[in-house]
Amino acid sequence: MTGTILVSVYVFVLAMFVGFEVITKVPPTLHTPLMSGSNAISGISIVGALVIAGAGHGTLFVAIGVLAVAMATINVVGGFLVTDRMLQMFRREADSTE
Amino acid sequence: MTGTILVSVYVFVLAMFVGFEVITKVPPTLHTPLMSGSNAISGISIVGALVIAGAGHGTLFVAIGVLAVAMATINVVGGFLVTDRMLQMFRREADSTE
Amino acid sequence: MATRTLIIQLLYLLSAVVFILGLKRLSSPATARGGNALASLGMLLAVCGALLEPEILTFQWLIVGAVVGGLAGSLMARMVKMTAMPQMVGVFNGFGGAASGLVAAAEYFTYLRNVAETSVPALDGSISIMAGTLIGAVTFSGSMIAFGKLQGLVTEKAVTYALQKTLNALLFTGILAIIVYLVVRTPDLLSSTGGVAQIQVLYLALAAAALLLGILLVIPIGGADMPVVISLLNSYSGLAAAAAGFVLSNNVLIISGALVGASGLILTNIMCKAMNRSLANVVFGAFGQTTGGPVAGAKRTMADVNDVQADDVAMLLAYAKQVVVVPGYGLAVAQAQHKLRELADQLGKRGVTVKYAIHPVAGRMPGHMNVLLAEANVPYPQLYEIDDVNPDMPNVDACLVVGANDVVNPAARDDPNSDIAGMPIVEVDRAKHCVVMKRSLNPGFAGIDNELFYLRNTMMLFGDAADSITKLIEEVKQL
Amino acid sequence: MATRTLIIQLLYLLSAVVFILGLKRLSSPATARGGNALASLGMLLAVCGALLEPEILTFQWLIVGAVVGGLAGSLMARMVKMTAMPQMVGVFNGFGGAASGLVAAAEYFTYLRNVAETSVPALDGSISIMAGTLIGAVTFSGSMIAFGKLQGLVTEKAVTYALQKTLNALLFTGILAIIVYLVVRTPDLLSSTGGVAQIQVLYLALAAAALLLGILLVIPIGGADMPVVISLLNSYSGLAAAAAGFVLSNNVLIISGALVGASGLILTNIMCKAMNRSLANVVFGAFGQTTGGPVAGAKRTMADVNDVQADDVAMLLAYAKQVVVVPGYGLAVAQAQHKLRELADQLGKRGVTVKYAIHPVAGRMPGHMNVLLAEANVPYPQLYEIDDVNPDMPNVDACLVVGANDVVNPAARDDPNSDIAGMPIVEVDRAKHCVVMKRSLNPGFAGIDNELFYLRNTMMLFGDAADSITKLIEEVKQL
Ligand SMILES: NC(=O)c1ccc[n+]([C@@H]2O[C@H](COP(=O)([O-])OP(=O)(O)OC[C@H]3O[C@@H](n4cnc5c(N)ncnc54)[C@H](OP(=O)(O)O)[C@@H]3O)[C@@H](O)[C@H]2O)c1
Ligand SMILES: NC(=O)c1ccc[n+]([C@@H]2O[C@H](COP(=O)([O-])OP(=O)(O)OC[C@H]3O[C@@H](n4cnc5c(N)ncnc54)[C@H](OP(=O)(O)O)[C@@H]3O)[C@@H](O)[C@H]2O)c1
Repeated sequence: MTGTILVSVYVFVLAMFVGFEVITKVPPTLHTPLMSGSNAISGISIVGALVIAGAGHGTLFVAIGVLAVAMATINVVGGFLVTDRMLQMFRREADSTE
Repeated sequence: MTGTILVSVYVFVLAMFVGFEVITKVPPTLHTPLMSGSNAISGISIVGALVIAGAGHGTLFVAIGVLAVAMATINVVGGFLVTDRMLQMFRREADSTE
Repeated sequence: MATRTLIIQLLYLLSAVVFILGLKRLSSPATARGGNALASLGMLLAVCGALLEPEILTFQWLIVGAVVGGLAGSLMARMVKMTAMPQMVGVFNGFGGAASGLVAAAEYFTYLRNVAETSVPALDGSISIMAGTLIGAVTFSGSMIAFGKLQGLVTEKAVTYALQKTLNALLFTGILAIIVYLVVRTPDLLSSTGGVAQIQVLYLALAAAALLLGILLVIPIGGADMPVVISLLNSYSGLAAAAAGFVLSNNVLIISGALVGASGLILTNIMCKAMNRSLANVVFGAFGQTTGGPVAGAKRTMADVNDVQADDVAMLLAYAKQVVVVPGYGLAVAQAQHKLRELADQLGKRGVTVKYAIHPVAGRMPGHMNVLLAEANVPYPQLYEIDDVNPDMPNVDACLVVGANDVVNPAARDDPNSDIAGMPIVEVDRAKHCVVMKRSLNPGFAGIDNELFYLRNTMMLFGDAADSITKLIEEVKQL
Repeated sequence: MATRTLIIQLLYLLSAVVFILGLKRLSSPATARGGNALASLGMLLAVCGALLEPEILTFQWLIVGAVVGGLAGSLMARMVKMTAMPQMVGVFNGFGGAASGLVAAAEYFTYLRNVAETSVPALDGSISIMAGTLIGAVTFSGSMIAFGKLQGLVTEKAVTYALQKTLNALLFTGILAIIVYLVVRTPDLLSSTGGVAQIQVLYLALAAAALLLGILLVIPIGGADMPVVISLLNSYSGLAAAAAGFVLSNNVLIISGALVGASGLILTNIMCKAMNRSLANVVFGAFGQTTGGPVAGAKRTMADVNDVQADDVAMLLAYAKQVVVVPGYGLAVAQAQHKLRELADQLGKRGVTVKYAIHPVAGRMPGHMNVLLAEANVPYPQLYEIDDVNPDMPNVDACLVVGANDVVNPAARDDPNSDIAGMPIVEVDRAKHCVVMKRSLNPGFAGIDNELFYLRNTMMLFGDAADSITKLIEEVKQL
């Protein structure tokens, strides 16, 4: 257990570094899309939620699971769509200047 | 075993990302120091070497270990010193302009 | 290791990599959309991985959840107006945090349930669970309050009361106490009769307390600071996901959680810098609890302002050499970005150089104005940062302030006691002339009065920005 | 898990973090030295972690190794001349690779030895071992050859022979065959009598073949390309360390290995771009196997050049408005950087604006010239990139080419058949006057003749750069 936790820490720390390096390169223009985009990514907990909802450990768990899945999905789907809606504008912009 | 290898892969991939992000930020001026500096870091295998040399699994292993330790140490010590020698100049430079 | 597990792991790894690549592409407007698509692909990969997990026995329920969530999410995304973007992000955020929290909870209950078979988890195992629950719950309730405030469901004012901080501190200590107790005593409790029940009660208490904490933490923060709070909560939701990852020792959760955590922190930081406030000050400062705020001198009235009509302004603009447009939140409210562009084009035709000065915190989210103007296809090169325009303000013939207020408030520069003292501003008051378009003399988001409106070289063009600009276009065409 | 293991792990984690922070600081000259110090601290932490490892029973031997290595390393580092930097890095590199390879080997033998107790390793376990051995060995022998070439112990020419590539390909396939065989058959072999012996033989064969491969891969590469090769080998040594990390499933090895691997690849890439060559072309192109190279037109002699004396040049420089200095490898050989700066100062006193044009691949390593000039305390702002100086070359009164050759060879721009065709150059031939300081008409590293020396507006000032510059300083002082 501790072993895996330690590894998880490594992964976490490295990912944090990657995050900082990558995000700091994002220009202010794109901060709003970045905010909603990364927000969508935080819906990743859907992975855990799906497993719980599917494990069928009884009503309580299914209930929790379904709720979690629903909420995570809202976060994911909504987040990515909203972001795309915003970026669409930029995209058009980019084309029109190209 | 496979589990740990998989995790290692994660760590490796993430570290690669970190590396690319960080290194691409280094200006040409500092490429030579960067080269020798990162080279010194590659002497990290000294960690493995030390363990082997110390485990005392018999002459063969001690021999291999000591050789490995010596070589790795040359890489590490030499690398960092050379880099420092180079950067010293920059440093002085920096001061003189400050 | 079974090939199935291998496939799952590879899918997860791949999705993590794809997330990173997606975020990298977000660094340029040209590639950003592709980056977002890539990120969603990453999510798809992760989901596929999850669906392959052997634990999943029945699909009907998770399909229900996914369908419901999917529909709700896409509806919300389609409906939301650009002005409501911060709230929307807030809501999504809260849901993400909640999901992570629920995952942690479920894990804990599963463990308690088949504690018979399973061995007692190592210390840190349950720690991650507690952390996940705490962060998840705080993110959820906090985001909901933030949403309420921005939507006007909850008062935008900073609600403060005696001993507020003390109360929060106490609550937090209580939460920590429960966590420590649970982590340390669980093993013994399990072996004791009725121990499980006690544990469950305690755990639920923990969750409830965390939810309360989220509310109490956000309630005292003024509406103007909400965007900051939301982006902070955004990073929390990332950390919550990461915590869930620790619980399931699932790397893709950890990685994407960390990525979100990092991005949230960075954005929060940027916003605070742009408002020249420390994060601590934003979170605990109870900034903007007063509606009026200290007004320099006696309360001014309409009588003191130089209230002009569209034709005068049109004249001024049409014959100016250089015009700097300063858009603000009002532009978003009026949805006048397209009209504004049209006006700029008109002026351009007449040989006027039009620049847009984009204040980092103009609007309600970082880059809010950029999004708006991009929507109206305003070419990039015309957008300038504050430092690029302020220096030669004196040579600017006319500044056109469209629904901006705080970001052009000279008090930030001149009045050290002002709420927004030290926040960088677009120094429109230093231009030859300055036209301010807004509907009234009401204060902006910071809720403080603005000296600018009463300056000699300032003209106020009252009315909804959209209408005013339409009029201006007509007038300019006439000339 | 024992607290001891925990401490070790934390030390490793910390060291990894410190390495990254160190590299981050390398991105600015002001913080670079601190960054290097930080990185060495990281190494110290890692070593402490290793020393705590329970496997270590006796310290005497590893102390011996460390002391010997430490002394040797510090001596080499103190002795090396700036001009010999590339070879030095090459040597260190090779040793690093060798160490990683030896670690892998030791692991393999340990496993074979106590195979009785241990279970047969999973497929990938032994794969990492083989990979480590292969990369380590190639890095070692390759680096040694590279060193030899740069040091002149081995011919700098690109040694080519019939079927070269075929041979290498065969050798490589052979190596792969052995690896596959060992990985797949080890289990059975172990249970068969004399199997272990057979395995050991095969493994040693593998190592030998890998060493040979390293030699054969570098031998056919010309001296001018060595720096590229070294930086490529640098990234290999990183990968070797990472492989060792996989073997020991030790994260700090993996992380730092990956960091080095990445940096090596990036630098290699940059150099190739600067020489306008593909990596494949560098590695397999056997570039520079001919000493002379195609000479534009009939072989020119001293008779065709405009050979001048120091006083003429001094005159030209002293009364010029703008002088661009183009340093090259020769400056490093002559160690004339301090004198050069003195000359520049003299000219500066007389109101001449002196710029240094730094070609990305001038010298023998990326940034080589920057290091040299920094050593002579030349202020940053005076250093310019090619693209900054080339545009207004025609307005430059005099270009002073100090020991540079290939980087100012017009053939790269004009002669599509030239070996260096397409490589960006400092277009000194477009300046009003151009003074070239070198000892002869001998070609530079690329081994090709240089039209520049025979142009009408080019003056050749023959002799060692140090001497010539000393003379120039005297003359300028006279004026
Ligand atoms: N961007 C961010 O990331 C961020 C983050 C946190 C906080 N904030 C805060 O948000 C504020 C942004 O400043 P800002 O100047 O952009 O906006 P503001 O200070 O909130 O002022 C907006 C002004 O627009 C006017 N307005 C509203 N609707 C209008 C309409 N339909 N037509 C014309 N005018 C209209 C309002 O005046 P009337 O009511 O009289 O029309 C209001 O005074 C700052 O205080 C900043 O600190 C921003
Ligand atoms: N920088 C890198 O990273 C890198 C990497 C790979 C390859 N390279 C290659 O290295 C070359 C660099 O070009 P470069 O123009 O800097 O150097 P170069 O082309 O090698 O020419 C150096 C010149 O300096 C002269 N020289 C040598 N010793 C001298 C002394 N003591 N005093 C005066 N002159 C002296 C030599 O001519 P005499 O013998 O007549 O004096 C020689 O022609 C390019 O071909 C580049 O592709 C560089």
